[in-house]
Amino acid sequence: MTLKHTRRTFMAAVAALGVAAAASLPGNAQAADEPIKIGTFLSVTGPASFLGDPELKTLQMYVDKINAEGGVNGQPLELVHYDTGGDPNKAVTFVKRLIAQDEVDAIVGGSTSGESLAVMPLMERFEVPFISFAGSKKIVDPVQAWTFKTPHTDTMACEKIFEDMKKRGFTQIAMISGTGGFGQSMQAECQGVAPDYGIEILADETYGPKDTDMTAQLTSIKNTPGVQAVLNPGFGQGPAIVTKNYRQLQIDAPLYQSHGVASKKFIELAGDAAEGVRLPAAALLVAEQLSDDDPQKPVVTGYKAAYEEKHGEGSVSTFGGHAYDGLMLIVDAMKTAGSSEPQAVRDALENTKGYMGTAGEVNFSENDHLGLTPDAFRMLEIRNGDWVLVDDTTG
Amino acid sequence: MLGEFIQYLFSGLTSGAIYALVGLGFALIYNASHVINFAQGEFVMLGGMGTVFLAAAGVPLPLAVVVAIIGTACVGFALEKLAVEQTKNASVVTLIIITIGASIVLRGAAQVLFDKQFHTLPAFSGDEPINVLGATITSQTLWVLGITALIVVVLQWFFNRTLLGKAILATSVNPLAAKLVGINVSFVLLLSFGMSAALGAIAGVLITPITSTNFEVGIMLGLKGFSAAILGGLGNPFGAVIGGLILGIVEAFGAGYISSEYKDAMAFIIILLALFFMPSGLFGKKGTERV
Amino acid sequence: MSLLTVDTLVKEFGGVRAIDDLSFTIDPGTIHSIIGPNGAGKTTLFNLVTGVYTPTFGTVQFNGEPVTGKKPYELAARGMSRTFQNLQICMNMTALENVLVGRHLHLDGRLLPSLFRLPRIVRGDRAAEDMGRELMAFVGLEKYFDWDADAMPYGALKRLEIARALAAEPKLLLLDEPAAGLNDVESREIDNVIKKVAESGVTVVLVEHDMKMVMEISDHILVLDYGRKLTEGTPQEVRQNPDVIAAYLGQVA
Amino acid sequence: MNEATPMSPRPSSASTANISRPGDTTPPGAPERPAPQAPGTPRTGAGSAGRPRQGLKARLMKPRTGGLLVLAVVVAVLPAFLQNAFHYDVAIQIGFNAIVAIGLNLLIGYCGQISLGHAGFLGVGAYFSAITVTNFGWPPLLSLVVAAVVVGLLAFVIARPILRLKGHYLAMATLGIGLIISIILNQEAQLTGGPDGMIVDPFTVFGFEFKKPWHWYSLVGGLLVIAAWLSLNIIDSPVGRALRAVHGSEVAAEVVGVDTTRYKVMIFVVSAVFASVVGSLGAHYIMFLSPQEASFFHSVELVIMVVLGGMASTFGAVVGAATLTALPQFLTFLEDYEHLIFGLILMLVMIFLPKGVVPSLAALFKRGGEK
Repeated sequence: MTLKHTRRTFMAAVAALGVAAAASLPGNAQAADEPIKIGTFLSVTGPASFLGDPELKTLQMYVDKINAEGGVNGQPLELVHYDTGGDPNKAVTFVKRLIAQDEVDAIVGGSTSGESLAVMPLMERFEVPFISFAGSKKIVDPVQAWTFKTPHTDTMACEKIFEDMKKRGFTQIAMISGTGGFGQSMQAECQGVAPDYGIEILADETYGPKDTDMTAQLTSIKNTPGVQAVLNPGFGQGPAIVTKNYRQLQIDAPLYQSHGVASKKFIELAGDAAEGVRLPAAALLVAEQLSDDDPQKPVVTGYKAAYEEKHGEGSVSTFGGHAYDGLMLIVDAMKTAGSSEPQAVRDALENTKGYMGTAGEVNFSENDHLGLTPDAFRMLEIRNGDWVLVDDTTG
Repeated sequence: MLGEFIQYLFSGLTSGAIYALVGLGFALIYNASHVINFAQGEFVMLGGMGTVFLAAAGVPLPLAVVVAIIGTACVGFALEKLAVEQTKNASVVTLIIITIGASIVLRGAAQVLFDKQFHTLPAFSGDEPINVLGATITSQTLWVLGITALIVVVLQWFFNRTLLGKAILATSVNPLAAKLVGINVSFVLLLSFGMSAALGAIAGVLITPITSTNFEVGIMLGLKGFSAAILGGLGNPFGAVIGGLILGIVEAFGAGYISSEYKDAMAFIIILLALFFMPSGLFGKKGTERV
Repeated sequence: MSLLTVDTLVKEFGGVRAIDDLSFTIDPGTIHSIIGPNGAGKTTLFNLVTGVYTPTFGTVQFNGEPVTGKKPYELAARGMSRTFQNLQICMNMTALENVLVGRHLHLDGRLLPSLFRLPRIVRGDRAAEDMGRELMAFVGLEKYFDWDADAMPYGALKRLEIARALAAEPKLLLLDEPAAGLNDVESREIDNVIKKVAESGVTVVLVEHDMKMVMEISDHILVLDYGRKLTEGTPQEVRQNPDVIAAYLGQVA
Repeated sequence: MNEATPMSPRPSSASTANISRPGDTTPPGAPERPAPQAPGTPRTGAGSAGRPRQGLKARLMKPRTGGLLVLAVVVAVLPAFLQNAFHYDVAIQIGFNAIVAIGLNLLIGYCGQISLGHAGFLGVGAYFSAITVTNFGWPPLLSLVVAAVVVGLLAFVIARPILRLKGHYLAMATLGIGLIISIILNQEAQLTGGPDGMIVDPFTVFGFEFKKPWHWYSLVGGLLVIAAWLSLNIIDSPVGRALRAVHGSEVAAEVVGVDTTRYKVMIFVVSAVFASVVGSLGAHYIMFLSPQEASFFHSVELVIMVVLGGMASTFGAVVGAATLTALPQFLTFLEDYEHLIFGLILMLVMIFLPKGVVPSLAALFKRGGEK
């Protein structure tokens, strides 16, 4: 009708052709030396970047290392990685890309539970061995044939914390949880297992992952009579602010953090306020403090030394450790299977026994795709700006 | 309980002062250019991260602060000169997208230039909490409040007493008329972006000891600062400060007395209610539409 | 019966009375002019009558019905239409589309018929386009049918506003300085258009500075000064009123 | 002695466009350009000479026929270029985003009202479907329809008070609504699964399960063409002209009888319903749903699609959605520099094509054609 419209018609045609052109996305390229392709999708940016960043660094570092040592089954490894920014929808698209386009042999990753849960149906449908780096119990419960995971579940962390509280005689506690996925999951899991340890949660507060001040919530807790200890599950800078505010308000009850802050960064951010804080974490953080006959010691000191050599003193975190475990489990399974054929790798993975990783000893089975026991967690306390092993359940 | 009440108030003032400082940056740019700069949060990030990394590189802390602020101001100049000024006739929505693009660029650059970790700075005058009527407040909060107040006073003086400040106000009201009376409008715009960036950087330095900083910290701060500026009413720097403080206090009282899960939602409901009764914010200009 | 009755109308802006205790009536079928010096409140009066502003005090009756405080679109539905001193053209549309917007009240404005482009919409639009072209030709805009409004010259846009206002088939048409900014030739064309409109039975109220034009075409003139009625009457009466000469025409001399 | 000199008119674009800033004024006395003549469109003389009879060629030039035809052809031909599930996935995501962008474009591009909260409506639609189908066993199609009605009602209730606001204040209010929705979805974990998200049942209609990529591609492709058709219908109708008039000059629209509030509310609801339908389908397609769908970032992404492709252009919205969905997939090789480059591309496009890709290129084309 109008001129504006007629021109637009032409432009629509041009634009549509553009869409068609865009559809011819990067084509399938096959390398000549047929490497084994390991795919990964991580929250390298976004709110969970403190997970994805060390995970990616670890994977890159060890893929290089393995290749320098001759690869797996005579084939080099190739790492194909994408940044999801923590968005499960992007994770789904990237996993489709890894499977259909990049034709990877196995997939590790998923920094957050949301990303991991979102892509699991794809792994089952396309039959790709998958090891998740995320915490949620839902990833391995119920067990899915192709999905495994390396970190302890959030429930185990709760159990470890409550065990310690019980030992110290605390039965009435308060919780202040972050509202991110991890904090909410911990909050729910801890509420679930608290009665098993005779622990009563008197106050249950939350804060946003990006909040700048939590004294209001902590004042409520402070004014709740009978609170003997406080637990703060969360990750990012939130727990550091909570810890600082906790000291500011001069609350006397002991403060527990979760394994969500298991890196030196937390001590740096919270400063003096972190003194006396306890948390459950993998042995990695206290590698040197393990007794020499601890079978885990060589693994954790080795990883820690390698990571910190490359990325700086005090940079190691258990998050990178999960990626290390994931990669090594896959590599071991491929070596055991003698090939990178998915079904064989999956079967080998499921039969993994006695793998000693940064998180603890892993024994997968048909009914257990986590393979860790709660005692793989160590209880640590922060003293003089460093981790100190405080529980005696370890060897 | 009085102690409790005062503690919530302090908590609110701590967050509120941070929002106010960021909101002030929004107001400053809006005042001169009527652009809402969604990269304002990134200026805060650059101030904090810049200081952290300069200090880590061995630059003495006070010098690191100054260099980071000047550096961020230069980023502000660049944003105005290279992006905003190039789009004379773009619609405001287009400008919003451009500043969002700028924020993505700045975050992307920070991710490459710095790192993805959280960092902190030592508090200016120690971590010892100060007791007031049964509640405690950290000295860093007082620094934030004090410097915010100082900035407001300086800005008032600047806009009302100096020729340059008046030139900025004139440009805000009518850029064409300002040009006709000999004001260098493009210089005024450049200046306001630089000032706003510097202000953001100061905020970044001030709040890093409280909140820590990383390359993505600007997103949420930008959002809260924008909310503060809108609640206060656009075009009124004083309003942005009040808006920020109200926002912080509503969140703190909401978290303390009602529900910490929904404290952010309560803050936005307050903003919506305020806009419902005052469509131009608390202190915004209410103009009758001339036709 | 009068078409428009304004009774003791007051409009304050921050304590200043832009319109102060103003009463007058407008009879159907006339060309009625409102004149007055700068700031006399002429445009404010238009805005009050058409519902753009709400009066502080006083009433407006249109066609025997009280309409004080009604929204502009409600008044439009009752047969009131206007143009603006400062152009209010939709620059994001073509000239003809602007006129079609004026036809809105006579078309089906419900969502679903438009969404599915039912035949009634097609028919309605077709008839409206025909009428729109006629109206544009009527105001002398034949060459601009499919022009984008933002590409048209100022004088053409002034006339486009009249065409748009007429498309609503108003009983009362209020024109706010239709000749402002036009050259003599264009002014005379507008002059003729207004006369033709009035002849077709539409009551016209005009705010205009061009005294020659006002005196020539008006049946009745209202003189405002500082928001108040200075006087009213036929052009002859107004011209001879000493107050008018002092307050208004005197300034011209 | 003029009451206001005609030399300083307040052009309508600055005074009534909902969002304005000093300097973005269009002088009313723009230089006269030769009357543009659309090729193949016969002109009628003045008056009642009757309307032009449109030939086939002229009809094909209209966006409602020609443009739609092109879109349909592209949708039909595209699968020939899609080599695997990943390609299909990108194409399907483009389709979903394009439908939302088309709806949002009616609000932002045509009606001039910004919304930074539309992902909220998408999220409500998505969660309504996900919860009723997965937890309560509703038929997915029924859920989708009910969700659309619920979202429509929600948008209707919200729209009236909110749409009184202008410009940045409206941006703030819509942003607030979106954030409140997103907070609720995050917090009500018993119902929504919280931030970790929830698993969603597949989409089945009368026993047929949408499983294969091409099932979804056909569904989304078809819906995209329908959405474009509806959008084009609206634009070129009394409703559409009323909407555009609200954008062009709200007061002018009012005085010729357009109840501007009603139309703003109407199109706000329509665009929310578009988003809701996509939300419902998207949840079934991914078979997983997280609150990120309703996040502020997603809202901003949707607005970028509209503005990048071109405001007030239905096909612009499609191009914007395609660009913004596919571009990150092309930029992954940049690794750490991905975001930096993405931001730069966004800035450069908006600086050099401020009206968006499609309208700017169309203007270029037009100018070229006249030479």
